[in-house]
Amino acid sequence: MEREELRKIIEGIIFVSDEPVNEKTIQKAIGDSVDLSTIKGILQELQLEYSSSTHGFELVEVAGGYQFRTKKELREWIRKLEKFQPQRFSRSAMEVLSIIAYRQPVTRAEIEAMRGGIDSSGALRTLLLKKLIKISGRKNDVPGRPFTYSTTKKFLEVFGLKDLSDLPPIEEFIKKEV
Amino acid sequence: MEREELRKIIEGIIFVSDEPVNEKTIQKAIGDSVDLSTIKGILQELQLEYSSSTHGFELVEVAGGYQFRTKKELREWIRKLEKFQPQRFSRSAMEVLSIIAYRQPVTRAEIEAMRGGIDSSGALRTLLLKKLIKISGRKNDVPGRPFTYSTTKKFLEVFGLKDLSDLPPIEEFIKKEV
Amino acid sequence: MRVNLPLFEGPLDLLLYLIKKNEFDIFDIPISQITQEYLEYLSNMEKLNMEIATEFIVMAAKLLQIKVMMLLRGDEEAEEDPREELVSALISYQAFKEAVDFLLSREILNKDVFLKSHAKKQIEDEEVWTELSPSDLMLLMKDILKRMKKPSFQEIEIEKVSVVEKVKFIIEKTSENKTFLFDELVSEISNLMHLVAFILAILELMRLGIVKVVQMKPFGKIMVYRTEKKFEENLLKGIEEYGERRAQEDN
Repeated sequence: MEREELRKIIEGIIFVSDEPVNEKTIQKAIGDSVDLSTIKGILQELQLEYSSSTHGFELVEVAGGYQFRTKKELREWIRKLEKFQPQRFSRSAMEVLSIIAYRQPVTRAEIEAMRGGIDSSGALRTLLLKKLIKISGRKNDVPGRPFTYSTTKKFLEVFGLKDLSDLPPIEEFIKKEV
Repeated sequence: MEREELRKIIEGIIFVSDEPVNEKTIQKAIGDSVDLSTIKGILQELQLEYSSSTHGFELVEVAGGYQFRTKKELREWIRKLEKFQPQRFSRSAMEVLSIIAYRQPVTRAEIEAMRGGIDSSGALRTLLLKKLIKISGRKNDVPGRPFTYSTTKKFLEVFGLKDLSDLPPIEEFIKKEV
Repeated sequence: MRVNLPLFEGPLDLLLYLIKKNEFDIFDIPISQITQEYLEYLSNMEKLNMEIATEFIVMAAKLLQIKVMMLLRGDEEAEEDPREELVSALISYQAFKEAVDFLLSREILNKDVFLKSHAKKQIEDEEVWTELSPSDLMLLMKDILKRMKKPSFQEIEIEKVSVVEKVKFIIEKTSENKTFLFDELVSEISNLMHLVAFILAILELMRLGIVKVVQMKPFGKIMVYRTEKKFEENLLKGIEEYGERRAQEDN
């Protein structure tokens, strides 16, 4: 297949997909005759093209795949356009979320201990309902075998992270001064 | 506003809109300072650009407005892609699955009663096809001896559960008593 | 006297605030002073009739305990610092607060950046699950049980569902692929009001001669197909007016 044709198919596939699409999925859809490095090369080409200032959206690498998203500088225009409620997060939900992000899988008791003993059931519930976290298993070596929580793919999507390793190491946030 | 900036905003607005967008809607969003002919000109420019054979989608004029759509010739590829996308479950399938998970063995009539009389045959069929549930027997003390449904081993695998006792209790998130 | 009390997420949050305000060294916190300020804050809360959560009291007890241990401690360097546990808890909590700021500084979906309309809908209405977790089952079950407790004659939530929208949907579907299965179309419809609107839309399109509905045999699959008649935009307006008239008649 010609490169131009390939590029067109890849662009169309990403455009139509509801979820971020990765190289492997693209390869499966196109056929094994096209190697991953060619696909990767085209994805980079597309990223470069849409990053130009004439475009209103760009190709972002997120949650293990590629997705078209509007550019940040257009947010005021889009917010004006739409009558929607922007994502909002309470301080406590965000604290619980960041602890889960870094310490997953983690139990509710562990989360609460790290927050100085604050009851975190409400925040957990909110995060579960928003599908930013999920119950990922149980901690078997603790009496009562409590449930453990982990972040979801949607968490990566909402915060624009490629994968969990895209989070800066927690040590970077440890400051000598307060 | 500069033409390039304007073009970018227009592209972004069309990209996020649910409905085809027309010149007037765009003008309303951007402000009256930009005249319709400029907007029209930019729309034509965009149409021309995306009609090029390197692009997987195009800007089409439909239902009195403009909308991005994938190109027709990509239909086959997109269909192929769908096979490799993660499975999607509708709310009704998920509701039926929760009821079976927590109340098994359970009959269709019991499921529908819990859901306020909503017909659940479609959801049951989907779940049977996906092998997340199975017919586990019949309820003999009810006229017509209806079938009962239960979850399968695959259900446990998909949800990462060792056994059914690993399902979170429904009361888990009631605020703890102090 | 008016007291303005800053609000804190918990005792660690309050302690970090006091450390910052006084420019204390986190590795050498003057326990007597911070304990005093901490207790002052709690008593101010009490004066304002604010509820003091247990964890604040627990921390107050812990601070007092550390204070006593500090007084009892000799000068020997080798001895463990009674503040150690508190310090490491504060440092780790502080790091998570920074992590919160990091997350909030990202380009957040549906706040800073947006998806193409189709994909966006999937994210917003939360109606589609692609990643399955037991917690989803638990939350849904809770929801179902809550619904069941409500009296059965509860008002049906009437959502504004437009027939015109469904007409557009059908036209769009049929323009690409002339024949399609009724079941296939209906499978994308999630609730009763939408189904009603959908059926009204099909009836309307049949009346206008734009689609035909055929069933090959009794209980067989129902096929919907487009006739040769062209669909024109102005027909939508007619349908809209028809819908409005009906709504008025209903009232």
